Amino acid sequence: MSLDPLPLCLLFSSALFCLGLIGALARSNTILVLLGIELMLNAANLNFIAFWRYGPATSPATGVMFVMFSIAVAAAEAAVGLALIIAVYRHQKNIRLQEANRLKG
Amino acid sequence: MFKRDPEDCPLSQEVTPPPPSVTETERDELRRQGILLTSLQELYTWGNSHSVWPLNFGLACCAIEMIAASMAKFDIARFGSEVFRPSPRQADLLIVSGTVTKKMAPQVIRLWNQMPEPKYCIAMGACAISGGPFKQGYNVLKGIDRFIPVDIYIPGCPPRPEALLHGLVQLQKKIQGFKLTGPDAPRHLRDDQPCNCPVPEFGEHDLEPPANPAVWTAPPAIVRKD
Amino acid sequence: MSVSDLSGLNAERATPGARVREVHDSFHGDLLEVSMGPHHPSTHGVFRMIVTLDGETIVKLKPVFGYLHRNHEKLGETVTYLGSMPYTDRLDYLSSMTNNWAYALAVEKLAGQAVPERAEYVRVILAELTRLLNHTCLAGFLMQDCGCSGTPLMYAFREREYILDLFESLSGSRMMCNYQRFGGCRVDPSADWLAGAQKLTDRYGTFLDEFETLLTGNEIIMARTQGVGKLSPELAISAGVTGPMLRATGVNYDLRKVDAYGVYPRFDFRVPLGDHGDVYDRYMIRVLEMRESIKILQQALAGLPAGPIMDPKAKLRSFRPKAGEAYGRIEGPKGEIGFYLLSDGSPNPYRYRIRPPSFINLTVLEDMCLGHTVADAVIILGSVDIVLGEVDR
Amino acid sequence: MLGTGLLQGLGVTAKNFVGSFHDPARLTTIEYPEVKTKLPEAYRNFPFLVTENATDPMGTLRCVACQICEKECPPQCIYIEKSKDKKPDATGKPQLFPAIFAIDTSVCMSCQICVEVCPFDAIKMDQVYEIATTDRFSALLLNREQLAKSNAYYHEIHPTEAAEVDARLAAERKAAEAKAVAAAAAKAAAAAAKLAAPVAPKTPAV
Amino acid sequence: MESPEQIRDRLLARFPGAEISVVTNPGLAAQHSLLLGAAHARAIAEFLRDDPTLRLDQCSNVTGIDWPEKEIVETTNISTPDPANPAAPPTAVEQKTKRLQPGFLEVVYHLYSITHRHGPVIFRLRTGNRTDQATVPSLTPVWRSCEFQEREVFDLFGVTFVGHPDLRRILMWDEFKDHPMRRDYVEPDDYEWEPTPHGAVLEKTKAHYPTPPAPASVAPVKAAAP
Amino acid sequence: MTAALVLIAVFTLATAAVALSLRNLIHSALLLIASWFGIAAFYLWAGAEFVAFAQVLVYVGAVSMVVLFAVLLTRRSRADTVIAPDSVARAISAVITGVAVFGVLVAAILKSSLGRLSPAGVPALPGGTSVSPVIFAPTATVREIGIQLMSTHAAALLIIGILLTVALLGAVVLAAQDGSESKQESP
Amino acid sequence: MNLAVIPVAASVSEWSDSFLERLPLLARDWMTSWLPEPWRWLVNSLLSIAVILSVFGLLFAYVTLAERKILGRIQNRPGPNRTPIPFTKLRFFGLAQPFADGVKSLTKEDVVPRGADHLLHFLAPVVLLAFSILTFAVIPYGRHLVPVELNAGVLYFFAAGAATELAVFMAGWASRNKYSLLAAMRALAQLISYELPLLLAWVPVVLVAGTLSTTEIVAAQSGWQFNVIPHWYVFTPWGAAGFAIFMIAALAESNRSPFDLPEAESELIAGHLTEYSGFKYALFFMAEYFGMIALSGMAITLFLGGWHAPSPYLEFIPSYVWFMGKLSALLLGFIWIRATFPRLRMDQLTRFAWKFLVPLALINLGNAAFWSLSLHWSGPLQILRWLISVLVVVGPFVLLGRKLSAGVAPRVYRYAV
Repeated sequence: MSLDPLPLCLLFSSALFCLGLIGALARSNTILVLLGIELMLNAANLNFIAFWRYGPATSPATGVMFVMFSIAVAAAEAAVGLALIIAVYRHQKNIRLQEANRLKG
Repeated sequence: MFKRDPEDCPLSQEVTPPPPSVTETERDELRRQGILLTSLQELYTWGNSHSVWPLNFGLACCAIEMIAASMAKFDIARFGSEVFRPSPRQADLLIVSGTVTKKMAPQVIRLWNQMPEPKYCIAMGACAISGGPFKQGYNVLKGIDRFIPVDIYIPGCPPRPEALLHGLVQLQKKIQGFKLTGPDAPRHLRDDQPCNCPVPEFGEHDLEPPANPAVWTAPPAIVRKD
Repeated sequence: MSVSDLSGLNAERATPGARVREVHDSFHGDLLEVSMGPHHPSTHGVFRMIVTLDGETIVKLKPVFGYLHRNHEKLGETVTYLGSMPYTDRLDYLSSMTNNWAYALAVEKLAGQAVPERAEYVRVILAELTRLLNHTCLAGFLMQDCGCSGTPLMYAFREREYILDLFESLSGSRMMCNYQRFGGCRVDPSADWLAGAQKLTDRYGTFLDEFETLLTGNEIIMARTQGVGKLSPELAISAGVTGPMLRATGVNYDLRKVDAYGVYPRFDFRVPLGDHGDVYDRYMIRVLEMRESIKILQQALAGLPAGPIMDPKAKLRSFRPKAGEAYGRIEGPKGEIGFYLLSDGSPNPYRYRIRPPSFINLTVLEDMCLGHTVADAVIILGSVDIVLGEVDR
Repeated sequence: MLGTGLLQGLGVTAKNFVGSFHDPARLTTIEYPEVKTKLPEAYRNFPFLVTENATDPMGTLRCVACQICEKECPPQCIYIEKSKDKKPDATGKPQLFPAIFAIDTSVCMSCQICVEVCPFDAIKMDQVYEIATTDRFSALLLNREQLAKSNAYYHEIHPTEAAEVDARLAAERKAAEAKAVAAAAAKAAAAAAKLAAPVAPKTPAV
Repeated sequence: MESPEQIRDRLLARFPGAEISVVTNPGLAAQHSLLLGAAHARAIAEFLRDDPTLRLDQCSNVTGIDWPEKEIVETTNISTPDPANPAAPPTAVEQKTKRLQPGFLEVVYHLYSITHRHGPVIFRLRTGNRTDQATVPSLTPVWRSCEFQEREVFDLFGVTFVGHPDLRRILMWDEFKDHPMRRDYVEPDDYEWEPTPHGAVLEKTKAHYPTPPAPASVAPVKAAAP
Repeated sequence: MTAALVLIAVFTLATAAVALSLRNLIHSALLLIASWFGIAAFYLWAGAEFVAFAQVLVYVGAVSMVVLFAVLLTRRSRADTVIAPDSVARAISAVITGVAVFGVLVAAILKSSLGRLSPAGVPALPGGTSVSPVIFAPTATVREIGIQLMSTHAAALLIIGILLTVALLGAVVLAAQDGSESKQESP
Repeated sequence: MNLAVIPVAASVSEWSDSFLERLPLLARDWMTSWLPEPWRWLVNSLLSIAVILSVFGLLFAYVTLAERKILGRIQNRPGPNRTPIPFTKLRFFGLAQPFADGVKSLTKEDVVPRGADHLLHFLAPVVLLAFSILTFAVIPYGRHLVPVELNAGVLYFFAAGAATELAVFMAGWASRNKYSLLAAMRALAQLISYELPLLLAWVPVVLVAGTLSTTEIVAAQSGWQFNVIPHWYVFTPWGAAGFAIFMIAALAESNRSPFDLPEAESELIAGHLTEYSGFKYALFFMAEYFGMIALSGMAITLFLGGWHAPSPYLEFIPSYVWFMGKLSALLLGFIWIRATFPRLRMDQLTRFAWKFLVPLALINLGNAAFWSLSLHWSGPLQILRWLISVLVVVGPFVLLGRKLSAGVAPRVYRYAV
């Protein structure tokens, strides 16, 4: 295995992505699922930075730009997601994913 | 429950008045013990005696005079003790300022137990020492020293704020007389003495037990002769 | 070192009856049950409130009393009439002079004892000084509860010391004056003392101005206190609320006017009334009352007649009033303080009952606190102006 | 409004801060152990027993062990036992004296009722307040010897009151002496009369 | 304001059959009071509160009084004419009868009117006895101020107020068994050896320590009651 | 440099893995914060200073707070932060899925020519763009980022701004749905 | 990320780069000159860290003492003044007091409540202290004294600062005490509320200075108008407003009165600190003061011209002395406010942040944009520029302030005769 940084970075990010995936799939607590998704998003960001740093240069800071937008979107997603969780909790006093299957309050 | 031998009378230990300060002979003795220990001991007692933070805890009338002692005219801050901590975890000194009723006594003892060592207790005012004017009440504890070890007694009803300051100075002197090692070491530096006092329970008419034998023995008869 | 939770904070076993419930139910549902006190910096002593919180909003508040129940009434039945006088000092330990007066008034009613005019004037002077002292300290404590780092309290206690110096030089003790007697007062105030009182009266207004500059116009204090802890006049009357708390709801009821005891009818003063019945009103009513007290003091000091301070027929020892009963009350700084005495002709009263104003004012504590936050409960309790010695007796 | 109240408040505290450096009214602290408050004459803390003579405190106690204070003391902190024999008191009359006189200062509430009810001006209020101690029973339980303090000391702490008491006592003593003289004279006269007329009525004993 | 007699008459007119009587106060204060029967007490209280001329809207003070059963010795002179000699003056025989006046508990209410600024109107309620019939109707629904005061009377005297919303102990702890303000209440015997025992305290101490500890020896005496 | 990367990766992955497997929600959230710090460290390592600090500011300063708040608000008792164990079958299937995805990804990475794409390697992209053979370390100073944001990505910035505003409003509306019963202001 | 001296590009007058100015650097170089080159860098950094820690540790000790003494003076009393220097009887105005407290805290028993989360209970003070020390890294203390020169220094500062409230939450949560839990909730809400105004308050500075680097921001504030008025941002309308908002938010960030809600002694005992004793408590205390000092340092950097002297004639005084002077003044302000104000309530605090500070900060951002766009205006236009800018500050302040304080006003009372 080569010790080149780029594949290492990519391996790192894919491992993080899979961890997030496993977490999102395995846990039934909505907050943890959300956190798993956040981790997956972060893994994607890692790729952007890795390619920006070691990939072919296109525009000087595109990768960084992407990550910043991604962070902003992730923050918005977290806010909305957690607001949803609180709203669901208000309705059924529970935040287990399996039980949030009714579309009516 | 008590590690301490009842024969090891704590009263006699506390009867001996603290040395006014580190005297010359003691200094010599300490020098023999080693200069490091001496300076350590002095530093320890210096720090502990000049940073006595009382618990922000008032019971009755005396509490008002305790507050007055921390106010502009008397200013307990000059002794470094104006930091009245509301949480017992950060306090060094429990000023039992006022009547301890039987309903309140378990709480006071619990507060004492919650304070970290080294901790000191001042019984301020007649009520805290002996029940005072309310001694004959059915709901009044006849002295907080029945349950927790008291370092300084300040009589008065209520004592003047200066009397509290005087008591604080006495306490500082007592702390300055502490030895770090040896049989004279204070309670908190010895393994054989508990730092917690058992908390009494509410009984049908009285607290159970009505006293903590590890810290309390009835006084000798001084006057009575029949 | 084994340490349980803080007492009062996690009140396992603070009240044994509630033990089981609290251990199992402390986080019941969304509600959080917090036991404030008996050791809490803002309960003004050893008072306890079991507060149920939804977030920080209070949905239930149960006061728990008795942590300073010192058996005043039982002791009063075992000591002589005179012996109870020093005990009244320790009821409301911020205003011993008015307690003395209320007790003296009740005994004088019971025994038909006359009081010389000079003594009546001196009593008015001392009562109004006590009112100044009590209200100033209350304002300081209230601001402490609001979160001031001691400054208003320090200023209040600075002034308190001046008044206490007067009390001490007259009666011999700073707080526990034990000054009044059935049929007069114990010591005649000297000219020096009166000059000192005059000086204090003259400069007290200046202090109040400074105090009010610090506090009354303060936006944070207004925001914290206005609209908090509202009390309706109907509930206040039904609950027996008296004193500044009652007048803050707009009810014009001041025993100094209603009962016209002592020589109060001779003085010109007004009764300030609030319109909202909230914490700010209670604070302001007290400030305004202090200004009226200064007016009364000026008049009383100017009009102090010469003469004996004590009724020469009054007895100190072997004082045995005729069998019968009497209820005497005065307007204390905290409200109506009354004494009910039942005599069977012996040197001790058969029944000695204190009507404690702040205890009865606490009846409406829960009503005032519901819907507010913990921080509000603290200042609402502060604005009731309780002294535990009197609440629990 | 709009923060002006807050600024005014800051002004007040600033005034006090600056004032504390030059205005004694804004630095009211009495630096206690070095400087002490001047106690007013009326100040009272715990009772003491007045003795006429400092060199013989137990012999010249004014207290006659009448136990009135013991009965009147609201917290019941006084304990008295009467002596078996008698000693002359301040006015020269033979009186009982306290064999035991103890006051538990850890119970005393400094109410001064014992002083008020004492018909012999024997018990007065002391002004010592620096009595904090590490020992409850041996330091706070005062016996007769610890309680006895001289009349000079009484004059020192309560000059006006002590002068008044002394004057009254002197008057009483004078009256007693006069009475004694009169009685003696009467006795002498009666004896003379008895000698003269054996059936003269008896003068009542003094 | 109307005198107690006038109020009684109006009440009797309004509530025929109610037990109402005036208890005169022999003292100089002459604050006479009304004694109400339990049956109509609540209705009468509401009437007193709402009646436009009285408007007693403030219940200022609630007091409990304990009247333990008392042995009353009555002396009667019975003159029995001598059957043998009717002309002779009858021999007067002094006969003493002992009567046990049953004890009861009494609750006294002091009412004032804030609207009309008059008062006090005093009325009393009595329980049947001090043990099993120690009940009176609660007036808390009429005046909120009775809430804590009636709880206090319940706690200290043992009067049960029927209809009180929250009748619990208020000053003593919940496990407490007795009612300490009753005149026959026996205090817990928790006095330590009093160096200045006095009166009642002395008695208790003596009971506690039949033989006082020897003077000057610091023998640890168990302070607890067996 | 590589060693540092490996360290950062191990730290991040370990904290994330432990965080996602814990039963105590608060511990999970706090450990995830540590993991986010690891990612920020990676950005720093890669020379993207601004992004690293932005990551800390946004994730540690804001997202973590919202998460903790949500944990505390959606909890019925103290024990509720310790959640019940999830079903084993579900966990096993999730792990299998995850490992499978990971395998595919690893294979793809290793098979691709990316390894030779690193600055030291030969530039050979299908697109034919040429990369200079010198060591290429891109810079992203704040000024550059600012200029880029305002020129090339101005439209995206605007959209993100709108998105954030809408999301914030949406979150407030959602969370304050039942707010009528509680008097507390929800910011 | 070079830890070292940064050359100042600006023209350095003879006075302003005197021996005194370079003294700390010279001393350091002298001390490490004997070391071989590769080690020197490391030792230099360690020395800087040690110096920062000791200087600020000492500053912490004396800020606590100054707080107690100033609070005392404000309250008509002298404050701590009797503690002697150890092994002597010299009192020296009680200057040894903080060390006595330190010795006491070190020797005090450490109590961890039963049932507490032991790890978090231990970590909370450590995390808090670590992050508050981290924030010291980017503050320029003097002309040549900045520990770490970062491109995005300001961002770094606030990123590190954001983690401190997390520690408060950890402490509150780990203590297993209801009051602490309430405090933890309050700390979170407070952070969420005040992070935004804090960020928005410094964005205008970055906008006008055109950089996120602290040294460059300080450099941008060099020079004097007519040799009298310094070019500090606080002397512009938007800068003054920004400074005020920043300081208010800083009060909230550092949990100081009137925003000390998590600690709220009169309500929540000591909030998150309730279960901390001994040395952990001292660490908390230290970290809170460090946070206060760091935020003040940042405020100086952003608004008060950093280490610049207020007048060109005062430049002979070394820059770090000026920095320390300004720092002391700000700390005095913190203490003064604490001595005067009562505490706000939680809902009032959030309302104040969201309905008052955030809009004002946003408007202020626009104001700063206007200011930088109108940079070239001169003559009467300059007056117009000032006028508009002041209006944009004062107008919203009055309007929002009115709205915020609706329903709260002094009252007039009636009297019954």
